[in-house]
Amino acid sequence: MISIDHYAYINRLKHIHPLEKFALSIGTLMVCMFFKTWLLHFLVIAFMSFLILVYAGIPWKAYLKLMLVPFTFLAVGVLGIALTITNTPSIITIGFPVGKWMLGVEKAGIDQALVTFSRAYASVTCLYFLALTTPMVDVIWILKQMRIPRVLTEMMTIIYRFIFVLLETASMMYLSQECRLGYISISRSYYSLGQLISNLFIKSFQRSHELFTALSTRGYSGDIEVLEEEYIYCTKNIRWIIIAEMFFIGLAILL
Amino acid sequence: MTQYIIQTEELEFAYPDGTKALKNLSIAFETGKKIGIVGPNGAGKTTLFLTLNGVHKATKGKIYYHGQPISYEKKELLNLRKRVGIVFQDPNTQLFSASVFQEVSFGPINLGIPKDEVKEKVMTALIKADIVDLKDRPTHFLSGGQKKRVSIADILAMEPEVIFLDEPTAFVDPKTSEELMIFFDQLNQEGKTIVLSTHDIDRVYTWADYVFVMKDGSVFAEGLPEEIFRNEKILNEADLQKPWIIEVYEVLLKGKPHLQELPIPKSKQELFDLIEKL
Amino acid sequence: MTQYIIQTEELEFAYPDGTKALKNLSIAFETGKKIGIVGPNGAGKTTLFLTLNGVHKATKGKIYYHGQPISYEKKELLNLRKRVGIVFQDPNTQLFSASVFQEVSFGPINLGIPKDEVKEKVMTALIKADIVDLKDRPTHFLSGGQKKRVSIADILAMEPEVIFLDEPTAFVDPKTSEELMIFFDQLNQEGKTIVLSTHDIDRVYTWADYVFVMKDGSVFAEGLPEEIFRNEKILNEADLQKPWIIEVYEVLLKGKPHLQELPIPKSKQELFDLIEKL
Amino acid sequence: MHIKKYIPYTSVFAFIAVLFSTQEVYAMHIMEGFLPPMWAALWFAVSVPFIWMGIRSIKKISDENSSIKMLLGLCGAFAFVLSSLKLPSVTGSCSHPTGVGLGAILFGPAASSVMALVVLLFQALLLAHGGLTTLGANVFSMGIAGPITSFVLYKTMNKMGTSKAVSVFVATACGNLVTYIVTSIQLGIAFPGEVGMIAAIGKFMGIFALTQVPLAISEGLLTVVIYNLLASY
Repeated sequence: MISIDHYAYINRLKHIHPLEKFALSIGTLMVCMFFKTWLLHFLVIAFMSFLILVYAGIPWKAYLKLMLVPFTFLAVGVLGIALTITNTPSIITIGFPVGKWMLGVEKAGIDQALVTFSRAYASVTCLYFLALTTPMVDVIWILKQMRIPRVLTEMMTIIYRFIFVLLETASMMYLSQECRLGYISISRSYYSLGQLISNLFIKSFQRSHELFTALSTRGYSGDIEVLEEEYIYCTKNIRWIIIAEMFFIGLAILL
Repeated sequence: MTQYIIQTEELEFAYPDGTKALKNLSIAFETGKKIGIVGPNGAGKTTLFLTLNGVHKATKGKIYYHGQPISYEKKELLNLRKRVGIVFQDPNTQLFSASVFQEVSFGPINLGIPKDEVKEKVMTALIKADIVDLKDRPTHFLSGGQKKRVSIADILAMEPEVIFLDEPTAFVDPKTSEELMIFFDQLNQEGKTIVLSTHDIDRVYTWADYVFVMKDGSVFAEGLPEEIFRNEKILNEADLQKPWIIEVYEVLLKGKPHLQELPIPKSKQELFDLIEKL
Repeated sequence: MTQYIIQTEELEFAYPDGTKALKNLSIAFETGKKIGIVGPNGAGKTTLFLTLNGVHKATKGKIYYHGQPISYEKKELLNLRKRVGIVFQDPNTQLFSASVFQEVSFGPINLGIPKDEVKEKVMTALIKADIVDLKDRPTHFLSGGQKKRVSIADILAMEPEVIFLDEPTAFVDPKTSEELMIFFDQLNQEGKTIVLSTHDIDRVYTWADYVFVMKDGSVFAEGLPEEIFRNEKILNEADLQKPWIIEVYEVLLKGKPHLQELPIPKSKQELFDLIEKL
Repeated sequence: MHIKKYIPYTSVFAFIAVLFSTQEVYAMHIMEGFLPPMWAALWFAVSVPFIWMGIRSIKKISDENSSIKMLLGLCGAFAFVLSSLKLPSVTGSCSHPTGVGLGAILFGPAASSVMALVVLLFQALLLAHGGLTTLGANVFSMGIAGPITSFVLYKTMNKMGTSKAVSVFVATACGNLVTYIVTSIQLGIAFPGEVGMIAAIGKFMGIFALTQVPLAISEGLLTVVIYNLLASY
């Protein structure tokens, strides 16, 4: 139902140690954040896309679709950085007058927009590498290793499981409303969606009660503790990750 | 000539992620009949219903309504959804209003008809579904069987010509199931075409005029119930059980081959009459 | 002497809002048997299970486990929950983790056993439920029948002596139901007492050693399946149908009263053998 | 003063940008890698105390009532599902409810911040909305500033005796607007350009106004519908 989640379980890198994937993804993300060279960003995009498409075996069509997801924000955001409106026309490189004002772009603005654009896209590929190869259960495991408060990981376990239960309920409700023409006009859409959401909320509330009862029958007494999977490190992978990161940092400093 | 209310030609439906839920599906429902659809979970029964009323848009193939191919224009779609009603398996996903009256009025109001008419349609639907006394009750306090009836009234209020019922007896106890099946018979006698998907082989054998077997998103077999449910090959390949009436009948046949000349018993009563004649 | 694993005396349970879900309920489950509980929706079957495992605290009456009255002390309660497992009707209310392995380990960990042992118990439970291959699949990818097996493994990992199954075949197709019933038989052969609530009269008649009929929060009748399901008065008052095996048998009896001397057929096969002997 | 003058001009350009985009507008999640590292870190630092307070309050409640974890878990899943529903906007395009106002009114701001953290993390990892480096900034705008505004407005208006529908509408719409203003501020101070911080903030506010003002109104209306239905339940 959620494509990223689906690929996280069927990709070819699923069985790699989650911390190895996490280190590669976050390490490269950090390098991208701290160095502003577009060439480096470009290399990261190529490297991560290569890993995702070739090693993990994610279909390129699906990957391309995902690359379009952040596009709206990026387009609007980058435009916002590049554009300048000013009454001192001297700083504008290209532009046109709007009344007494000048609207256009300036050199510094374009530079910053380009850097932000390439940094954001490079970072997104790093995020995708993690998200597309690492099932959420493993991500939660990583967070547990990082000793974040237990309440958070316990909540995450339940949230993750019930996202799918509630999504199914919500989509059935939506379909049944659509069968009865519930989304025929804007005003009826509001009414129908309002109905759907309030019912979904009530259902969530009931489900939480039922879940509590069900867990109680298995001896729940305040802590949601489970047995952790055991993962095996691969020294070869770790060596490659270190080499990749050194390469990117070295490149960034040289450029 | 046989009149078909809905027909499809090589219908295909794929979800956005590419999973094909219906493949090359050709099916035709005869007007005014009681039709059963059987097959394992995940065979595509629910998806088929949603595709036939236009909520899911077919990715390939054609759908005909009263012999006319349907396009996906807004007005036509609206009419299709009005004419082809779907009663969902779990009433809890269908019912969401505070009172039964409000609930049943949801469809007619969406059709944009005047209030008086809406009220009339709702009352007629409540009477037909025999739940007038529940009119002002909140939907979430009803029993499973009552909820089911409300969810059927929901659809009746829109005055459909075909009603698809998705496993209507899945969540209710046997007595309520029995009552519901009688109710579906009544609706059929009023001229509505009833299509029912179910796992209950014994009930569908007795009830249906015609049976489709679905498997992996397409029609695997079709025919009269007494043909389909005596065909070992079909039953095996579609993981279906044999109705017990047929099982008993076939055991009887073994001992008394002359029974073959009499018609196959279609109901419990017919079977028992046969046994008593022995 | 008959050994009872769980017994109750005039049990009563009322919800905080005052609704009495169980009234004056006395029931006794014989150790090692296959027990069926039938009755309409809302008769209190689920509430009974939750009361017997101590999640609902009885408002009146007594519960005995292996003849010992249970108190609601924390330690004893935990032990009771270990010994008395409940498999819920809808796996979606029971499964809380996306990982099958973590899910099944929840119960044993709550018992405070060392991690190594927990792992062993989880693996044994997965093997018994025949779902080892699902270990690395997320819960939301599983089919209804697979989820059901996971929810049973959940309970098996705690090594209970009694397993309550709440309408285990309600959400699954006939083939999966059949497989589940065979699985319950295996569990019983390993020495577990199995208590199963169901609407499927035909299956429970063949499967159960002993049957309780519940109605309005108390035990309305109990006995051997062949007694209960031949008693017209009980069946009528509890809105139950007669198993078809018995129906056919009784019709046969009418014509050939001498059959009365033979034992009542308990399975399809026994019935067919009887017919062939005619 | 002159911030106002930026708004109409920049809106035109935002409109063009929106026309070009094929995807639906996902509220105001700042995408992965968009904020410079300094600012990304700063917003983490600002959000941490609120999250810490939220976690403490949840722990306290769950010690008394062990079913609260299940309730919060289900509500978190609900919030995630909520944001995946399509809300027909007044302008005809589609957006997605944020649940900022609804969450604040139902659970109060403390639990909302923790819930927002987890839900935003899921949105980043499962839907690629928002990101890991921008999590701090997004939590601050959507999980702290927005809900606190909604909550305070809702409580004050209740005390003043304003009708429920009006207070729910105002609280939700303002909560949404504050979320959008805070995001604009976060972007403006990170990218001041030549024109200076204040002007840059105005510029971003102008650019996002087109999508966010209708969304705030839509969600306000929707939340009133939901509130009424829940109240009648």
